Amino acid sequence: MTIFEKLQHIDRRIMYLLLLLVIAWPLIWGMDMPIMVSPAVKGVYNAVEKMPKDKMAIIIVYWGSGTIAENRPQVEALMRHFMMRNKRFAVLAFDPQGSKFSYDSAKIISSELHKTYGKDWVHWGFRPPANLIPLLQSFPHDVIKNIGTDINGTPLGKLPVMNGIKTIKDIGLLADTTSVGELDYWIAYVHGPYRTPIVYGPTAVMTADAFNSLDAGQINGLLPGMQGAAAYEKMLGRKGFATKATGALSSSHLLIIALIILGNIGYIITRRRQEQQA
Amino acid sequence: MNHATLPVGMLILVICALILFKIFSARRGKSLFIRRIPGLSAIDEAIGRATEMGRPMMFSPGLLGLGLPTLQALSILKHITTIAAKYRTRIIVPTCDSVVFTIAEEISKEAYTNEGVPEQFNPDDIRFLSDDQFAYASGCVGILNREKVASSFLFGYFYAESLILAETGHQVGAMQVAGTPAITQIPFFITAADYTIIGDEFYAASAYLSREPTLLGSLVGQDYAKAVLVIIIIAGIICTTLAGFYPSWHWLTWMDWFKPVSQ
Amino acid sequence: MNIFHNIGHSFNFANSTVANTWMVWIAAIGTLAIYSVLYKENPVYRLFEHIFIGAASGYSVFVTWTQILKPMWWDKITSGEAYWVFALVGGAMFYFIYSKKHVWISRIIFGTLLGLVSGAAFKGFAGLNVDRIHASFKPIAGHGMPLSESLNNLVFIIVLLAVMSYFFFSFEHKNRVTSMPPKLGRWCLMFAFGAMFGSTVMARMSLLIGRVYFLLGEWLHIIR
Amino acid sequence: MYILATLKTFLLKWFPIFTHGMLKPGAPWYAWLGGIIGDFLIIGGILFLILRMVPARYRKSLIALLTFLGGVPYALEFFWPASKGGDNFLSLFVRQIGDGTNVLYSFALGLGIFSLMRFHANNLIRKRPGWHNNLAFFVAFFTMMLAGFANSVHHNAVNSNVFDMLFGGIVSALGSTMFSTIGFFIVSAAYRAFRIRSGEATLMLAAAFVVMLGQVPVGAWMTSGIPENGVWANLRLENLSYWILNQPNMAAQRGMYFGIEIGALAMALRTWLSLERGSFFEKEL
Repeated sequence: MTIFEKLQHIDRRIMYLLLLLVIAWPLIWGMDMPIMVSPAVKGVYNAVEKMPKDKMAIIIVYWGSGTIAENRPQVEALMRHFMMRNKRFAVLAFDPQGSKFSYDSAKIISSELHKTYGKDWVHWGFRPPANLIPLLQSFPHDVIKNIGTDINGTPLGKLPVMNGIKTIKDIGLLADTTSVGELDYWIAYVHGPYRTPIVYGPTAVMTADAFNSLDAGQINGLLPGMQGAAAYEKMLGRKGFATKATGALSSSHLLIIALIILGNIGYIITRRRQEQQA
Repeated sequence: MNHATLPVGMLILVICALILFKIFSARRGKSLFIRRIPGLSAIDEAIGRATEMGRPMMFSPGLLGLGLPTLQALSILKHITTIAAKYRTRIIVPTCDSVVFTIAEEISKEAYTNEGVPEQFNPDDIRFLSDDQFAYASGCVGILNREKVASSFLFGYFYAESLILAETGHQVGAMQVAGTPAITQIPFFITAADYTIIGDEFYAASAYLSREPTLLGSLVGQDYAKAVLVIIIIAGIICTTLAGFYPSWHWLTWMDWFKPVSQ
Repeated sequence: MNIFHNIGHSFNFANSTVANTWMVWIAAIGTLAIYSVLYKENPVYRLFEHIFIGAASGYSVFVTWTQILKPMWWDKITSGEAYWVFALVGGAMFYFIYSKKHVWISRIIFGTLLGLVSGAAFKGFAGLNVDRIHASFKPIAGHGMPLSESLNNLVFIIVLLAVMSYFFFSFEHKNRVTSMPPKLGRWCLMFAFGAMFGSTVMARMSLLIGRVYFLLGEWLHIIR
Repeated sequence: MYILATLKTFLLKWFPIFTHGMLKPGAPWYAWLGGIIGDFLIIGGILFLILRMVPARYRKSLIALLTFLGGVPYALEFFWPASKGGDNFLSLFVRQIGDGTNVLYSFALGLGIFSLMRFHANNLIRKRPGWHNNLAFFVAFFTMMLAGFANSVHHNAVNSNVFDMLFGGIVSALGSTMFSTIGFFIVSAAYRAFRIRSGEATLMLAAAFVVMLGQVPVGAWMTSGIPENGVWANLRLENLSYWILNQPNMAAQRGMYFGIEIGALAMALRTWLSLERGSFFEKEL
């Protein structure tokens, strides 16, 4: 078997091992890849910047371990941005795992930036997805009463972070990070009637649909999957997991492309030789 | 759209009428032409291959519960099991829905009974694996590997697991014929399976395989219905273009019949 | 004593950190076991495949009861809507498939379900297609319409019609003229399939990165 | 509406023999269970006796009739014009049928679980090779199920942590692992299939190539020399990829959908009217 024939039949296990390597390498050691900041990501950044300080933001967490690599960096970048600008935020989870992940992330970032739980930020905990629509209908009128307690069971009224937050008018921004795609509900129940700005963090597969909402002005910005989070991290000037993971994303794509090219080189040369022999 | 508006209702009724008309005219014995569909012709070849090799086949009816794509998949299953029973070739059917599982079991039982070998039917070959998407996929991967499957048929509605099933099938060297109405999964079948049935060739399958007049008639009726859609679309394109130049031509508003109603 | 105390501590599931450590370890071993099938089917994969199927099925029994049967059936009966007993009668009819003599009774319920599925198809058809038909009415030209939009619409229309022509089954594509559109349609299809494939890669790689992150970060703490 | 209400009152009054009058909301669960089983046996028994009397030659027609009747409410609800609220007289009824179907379908889960149990029990009892896997199946099944019920019936720290541990460690972790194997498979599938063997394969390759590059920052970087505005900007990889996905790809998908949906409608029509003679069940009843 010539080398060109071999190029056409690379063992899949070698390819799998290569894939693992090109993914693990940037994650562990980092890899500098050019990151482009699209207008959609700038929209998210500007929306956070523009939010008045006397209002509060809500970060929706509707994802679990399956899409953690895509959604968690989005949430972490958002949290970091809010804390850097001394703006208050609350996290509301519709996935039990996502609730835990986002709480852990927030605790780490908050200790890094010397913020206090209950004063600068709050985690409202997990609510079953079945409650989404009743909650959407009720909480705009009285946030503290309808949300009730935070993740630790403390009544919200007792937390200083909730001072002055009564109705949806006191909510300055909604950031929806999701692997489910329930954005339409937030648009219908919150953005539609109350004009609360929304920024959106979907997974990569859902991004194409989301551009429609962006065009229509229903959302102010969009973080397309992991890449969006990486661009956001770039704007914040702090390279986090998404920046590394985007390296992995790029390198894995490049690996596929390289393998396809190799296979075709082998194919073309072998065929040409066969033609010459014949 | 929760309720038919008059034009939409008419459109659907016309489509149904065309299909029914063709079904009944075919039943009266009108002969009908159907072009060749290579993927479907390959089914018999795949069954033959498994028979020659003396190894089993696998048929996955997709991930959907009892729905229209699954009904079509089950009628393809019926064709395949009938031949399999004739040649005494084992066919393993992993399912992920109890109701679909039960119907698949009935179909297989009947196929063996009709061939006069009811004792050959092995209830363990029609399996309910799990209604969890990836538990189902992991079970199928296990079956493909352990049973040394010679031919694998993937017909039905598939989601992301399509590539897991097709690529594993390829790795164990099975000959694969696949078809699904889930358009975004077709590329994965094309890259990993030997023959792929594209788009609504899937719904043409039972007509093509059984050559039953009812089904053939229906297929021809579907062609007429598609022709109606093509005519509507071409007319719509001409009219929107005209409306751009002559806004005062009000009769062009017929296009609004199909305007999305907010609800 | 100390050892026993430590063992006792590591099984102290009242502490969520302990339970979490267990979860990460179980998940990590399971993840490696599932990946091992990429090399070759093996006994470890087989074991975890069975555990997975078992646990997923056990979970689905639990979910079926707590999310469907309890709220939609049991709670309704016990709050006075006793006619829901009929649902149990209907459900029991499924089980007649195991009776040789009365198997036809199970078909009553299958038949009814098939009827429900097909009756709902009209609404399904309208809901999916009417908007699409309307969205396909794209003007080729107009006052002040930029050339790029005209070209885009033209491409859209040609591809749409060519693809539809490919799926006409009862016409033989005999001569050059009639065989052109279906052939073009098939090319368009292949091009679209390539695009779909390419656009899915990123989502799948993200998932894989998530898993690798779990192994290296949450389990081994090599990365954060 | 009036007819439905009357029917409901009638049923409530006469049919559930044990529950009527004897059981009130708030009675203990075992009393309800007894009542339900009693009712079930009586109603089911009567129905069974009636069905047994149906002569064999009418059975097929009866099933065809029920198939048709099963579809009527849905079809009628769709074609009947809606009143102001967007509903018509059947909308509520159809939603109730939806709930009922859900419940009915859930009862069928037992069939699947029974098949699973039978398969694994057979292997286990006969000690076929690999029987310990079948044992693992049973252990996993019952552990997960019991952990779920324990947590929902008696919610405390231990139960909730154990449930989270099992769900997160097994069901969710193995699920996302299995999901992520697609990442590996997509590489080997692309490598093998994307060869310039034929015109079709080359087209597929070209589209995949552009879209793949256009999705990652590297692609954007490769063509970042092209100005961001003007005609040439269309050649920037991210724009090209966006265009491919939104123009030719969308058009091709729509063309396919029209055909598929008409195929599905025809399938529904044939099933509804029982035109497909013996497509599923051929055997004489």
